[in-house]
Amino acid sequence: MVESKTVESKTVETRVDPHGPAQKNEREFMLDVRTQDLEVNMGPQHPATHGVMRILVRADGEICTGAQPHLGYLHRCAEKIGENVEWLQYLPYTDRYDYLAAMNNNLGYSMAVEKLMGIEIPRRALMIRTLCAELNRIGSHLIAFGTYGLDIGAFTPFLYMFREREWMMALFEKICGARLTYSYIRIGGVFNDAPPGWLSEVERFCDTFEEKWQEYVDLLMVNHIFVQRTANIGVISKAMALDFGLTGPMLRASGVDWDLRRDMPYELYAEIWKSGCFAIPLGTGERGTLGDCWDRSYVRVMEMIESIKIVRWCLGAIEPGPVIADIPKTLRVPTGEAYVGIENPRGELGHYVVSDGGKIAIRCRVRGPSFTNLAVLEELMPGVLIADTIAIIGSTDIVVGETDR
Amino acid sequence: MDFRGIHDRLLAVAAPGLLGHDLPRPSNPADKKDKGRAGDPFVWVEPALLPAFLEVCRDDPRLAFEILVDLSAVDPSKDDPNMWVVVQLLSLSFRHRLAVKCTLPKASAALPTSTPVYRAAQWHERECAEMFGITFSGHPDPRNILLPEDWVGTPLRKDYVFPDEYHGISCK
Amino acid sequence: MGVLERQFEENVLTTKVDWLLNWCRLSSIWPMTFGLACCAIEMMAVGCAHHDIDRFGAGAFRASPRQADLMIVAGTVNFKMAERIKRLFDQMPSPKYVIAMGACATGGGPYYKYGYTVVKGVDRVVPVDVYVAGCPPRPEALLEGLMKLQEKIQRSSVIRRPARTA
Amino acid sequence: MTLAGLAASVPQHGTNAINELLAGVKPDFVPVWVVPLTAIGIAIGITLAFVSVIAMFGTWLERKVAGHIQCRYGPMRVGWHGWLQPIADGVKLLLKEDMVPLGADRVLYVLAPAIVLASVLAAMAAYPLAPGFFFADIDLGIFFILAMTSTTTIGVVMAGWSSNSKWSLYGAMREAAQVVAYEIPLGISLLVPIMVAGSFNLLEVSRGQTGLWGMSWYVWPWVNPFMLPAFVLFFIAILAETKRAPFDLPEAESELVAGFMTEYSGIRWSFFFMEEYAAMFLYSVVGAFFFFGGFESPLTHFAAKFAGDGSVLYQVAAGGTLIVKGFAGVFLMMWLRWTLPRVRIDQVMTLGYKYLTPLALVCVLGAGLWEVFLAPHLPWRQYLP
Repeated sequence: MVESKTVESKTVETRVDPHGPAQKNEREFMLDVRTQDLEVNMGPQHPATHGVMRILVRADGEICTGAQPHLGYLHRCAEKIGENVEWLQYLPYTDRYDYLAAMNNNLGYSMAVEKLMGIEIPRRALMIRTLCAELNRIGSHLIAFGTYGLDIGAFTPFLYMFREREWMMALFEKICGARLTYSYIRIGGVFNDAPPGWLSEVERFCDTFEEKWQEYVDLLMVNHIFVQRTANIGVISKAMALDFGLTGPMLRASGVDWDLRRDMPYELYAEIWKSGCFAIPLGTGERGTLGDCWDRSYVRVMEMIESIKIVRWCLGAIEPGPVIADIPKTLRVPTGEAYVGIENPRGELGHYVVSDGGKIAIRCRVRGPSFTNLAVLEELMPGVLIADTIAIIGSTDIVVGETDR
Repeated sequence: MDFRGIHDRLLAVAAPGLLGHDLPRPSNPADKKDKGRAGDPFVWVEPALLPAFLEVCRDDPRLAFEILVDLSAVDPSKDDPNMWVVVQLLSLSFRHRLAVKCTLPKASAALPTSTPVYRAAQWHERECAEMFGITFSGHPDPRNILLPEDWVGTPLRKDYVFPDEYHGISCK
Repeated sequence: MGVLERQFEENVLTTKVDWLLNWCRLSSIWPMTFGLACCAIEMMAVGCAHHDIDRFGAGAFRASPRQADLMIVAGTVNFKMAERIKRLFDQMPSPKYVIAMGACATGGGPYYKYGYTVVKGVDRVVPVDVYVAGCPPRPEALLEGLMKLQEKIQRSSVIRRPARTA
Repeated sequence: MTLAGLAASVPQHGTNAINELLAGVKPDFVPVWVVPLTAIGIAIGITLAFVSVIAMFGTWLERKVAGHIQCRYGPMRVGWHGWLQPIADGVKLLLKEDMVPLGADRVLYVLAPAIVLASVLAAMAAYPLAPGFFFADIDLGIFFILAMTSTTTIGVVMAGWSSNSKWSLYGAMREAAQVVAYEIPLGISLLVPIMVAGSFNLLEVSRGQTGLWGMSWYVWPWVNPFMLPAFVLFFIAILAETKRAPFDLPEAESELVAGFMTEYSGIRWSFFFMEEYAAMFLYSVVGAFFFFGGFESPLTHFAAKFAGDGSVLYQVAAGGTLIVKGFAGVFLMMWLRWTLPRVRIDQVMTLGYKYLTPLALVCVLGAGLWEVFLAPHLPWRQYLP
């Protein structure tokens, strides 16, 4: 008898009330006014969903009472294709799932295959790979931060960031001939050596970028309205971040000091970290709560400047040599399976490849960071305003090509 | 901790469902057919006890796998009657990884959901379910995630037949 | 235009009026903010400082299909999205135009063979005016696609009766 | 009252250039009441044309300002620096398919843009083009303008509700909440210059600022130190009233697609942005009248001095001055739009009710005390307007 009573009171207590205890009296007072939650479809065609994603928002007036992301509007069967084309042929597809950071994707896939094959990569190739991956991280964060400004309503910083990104893409174009989908980092090294004068142009880009970076910080990052819109919104606690398996800037913004580049170093990052040239920015909660939307953008913005430092280190340490290991045209990858996770701009990009010794993979699983990071939306949405849902979606910085693959 | 250490610890805490482990090995020069195995080591786990196993991995202070990085499945070949479910775990405190593998019969692929242990598993399991036709019993939200609700077939199985048309749009 | 549309014989006056109306249409093609995949990033680049599609009067990206003239299908179309694209196209008021940007929208692109959910070309769902090649096309290519569309609009007849074809 | 009587009773007050002109050329066989009616017709025509030109120039300016702020050019291909762009846009919108969504309330849907445009056209009636060229010299001119522009809200809410779209409904509700909140500080902050001028009449307010070679504007701190804060409050309030960033919540593109006009297309939709640019201009003009001297500038001063008060040169100089001041305000609003992020609805409400309204009241109180107790004893009082 007593037991059942406790259970009952417990259920009453844990009943989710999105309006909080403060407005309870008001709600009770208005019990005779019957209201109905509004279900609003945000997407698939919506300016703030960063591509084709649909979020079914339940709203009580301006207050969101729940949200349910619907994915799959850009499902392009990347994993099935991985099981049907040859190892090298799959490389262009890796460009296309996270199209903002194609270099990093190339790198992740190449490293997974190299791990199975046990190839030794020439040092110059490692340098160029690290350099390109970091440059692309800057480009990706530029878009992430720029479109975030767009979501908040600031149109112009986005165009300023695209101006620098355009230069960055021109740099990539010079080295590999493509602006967006590079396929430059190959299994065994990189496709070709940097053209003459390229490295000094990268240096010039770094100089200019550092100047412009300050401009973005002044224009948007510390803008009062921007801070008001993003601070204390969509707070992800440490425990929640770990439970949802968040990685990358989302995790670091919650105060978890974890970066694969330092903690499980690959390529040359162990050496770079030892040289002490870069730091891992963490969320500080200085404008609001630890792990809010502002912290997430802050981590991204700070990472840009850290990436510049890594690029500069590479420029200083690069030495002549071969850029690709001697690999056959048709790869036969030894039997086995390997998982390689690298630090993508959005988090841990994992490639899990299984080979049976043939020309074609058995399984080519891609663990996209956006996919996992997005799952946290359902948890963050209830109780915020409609405008905040936009701020939260933007702060997760998803690339739909990667969530849907 | 390296894989050997993790495995010893798993044995020491008598992790439920632990069946064995698999290490990469060089090819055997005596036997031409044995080409060895490259890549990562992993542990085999009883599918029905996977959530319990993951819980031990997460809560044991010496293992402390805080993050479930990935959960997916592999259909090794058309002729194989079994497929695998592979879980990648990551420990931030100890900077180590662990791959966990279960074997499921293709005919009745079902295992309990790991969502109560790691929330991260929820979407990965949904994807796994629609792509491989695996039933995750007890899953809180067992809808399709990437494919349309009325999609026929499980695309990532090796015997998948590509559709001819969908809602009147030809696929040829 | 209703009652006036395509009602008049071809003569000096009607061709001049047609030229003027077509000029207005082609000088103000407002695209829809509608990015699907990788090509959407290049579409953004077209709108941004370096390439600036606004120079051609086509820079007013509208989020609502009701206010847009041009749908740039920038990226891979899959079956789940195809029905939405059809609906968005239906929501646009005519005259409306479609540019299929990139290999995927043109014909499935790299996903043609093994992409089980990929629509092999957006022209299976909506009529396409201009195809832009590339994967993804460079911003200049999209600008050229826009100019091709302008040429096409210039050839259309508004109040003239269209020339009889054999 | 008969129609003739009604019409004859209209131009009772003030002088109207059109009316006078028509009365001068009227043949004898034409009845008297035709003159005011014709004058009204011509005035409506001029207002419509004026609003259209303002809106066209506004859209062009917006795209050019946006372009140049964003390191690009904006429209370049049609005409010199794309000056024909608004004409192309307008004709294109006119030629678009006329579309009423299924499920929309047809009557309200069609009526809403008309109401929105009509409200700003009506408000334009009180806008004097030049000191001697106006449609209605209304004593409570500023009251009339504020009342008429507030009517826009009704049209916007109608548009949002009748579209039968959830985004539109959100936009409409936000507009209603926002306008109600900002009407108060707008009106109250205008009381400060009204108190100094002692008149609601736009022409009289302008006439009050003629000193110092046309530079004796109310906004200067030596006139009344509360004037500048009042102007800042006024400017923030008109940003919210005209739905301009950072207060563009009713049409917040990244949130509500296009807000209350999501479902509108073609010429109906163009009514909304015609209203937007006309209202921007009109509010800027109101600001110019009450804070920045209205028609008065050194240019007007010397035109009046050398060519005389009644001369065409003076009228053109005065009208031109006002238009320049108006567009200066419009430019400022555009500058802000392309610089600032958007605030949230609760922040809009907080700002309006918690900060702007009390601050406006403080300004009025302070300005009143200054006018009553300090202004008569100021050493520079003979230079005050």
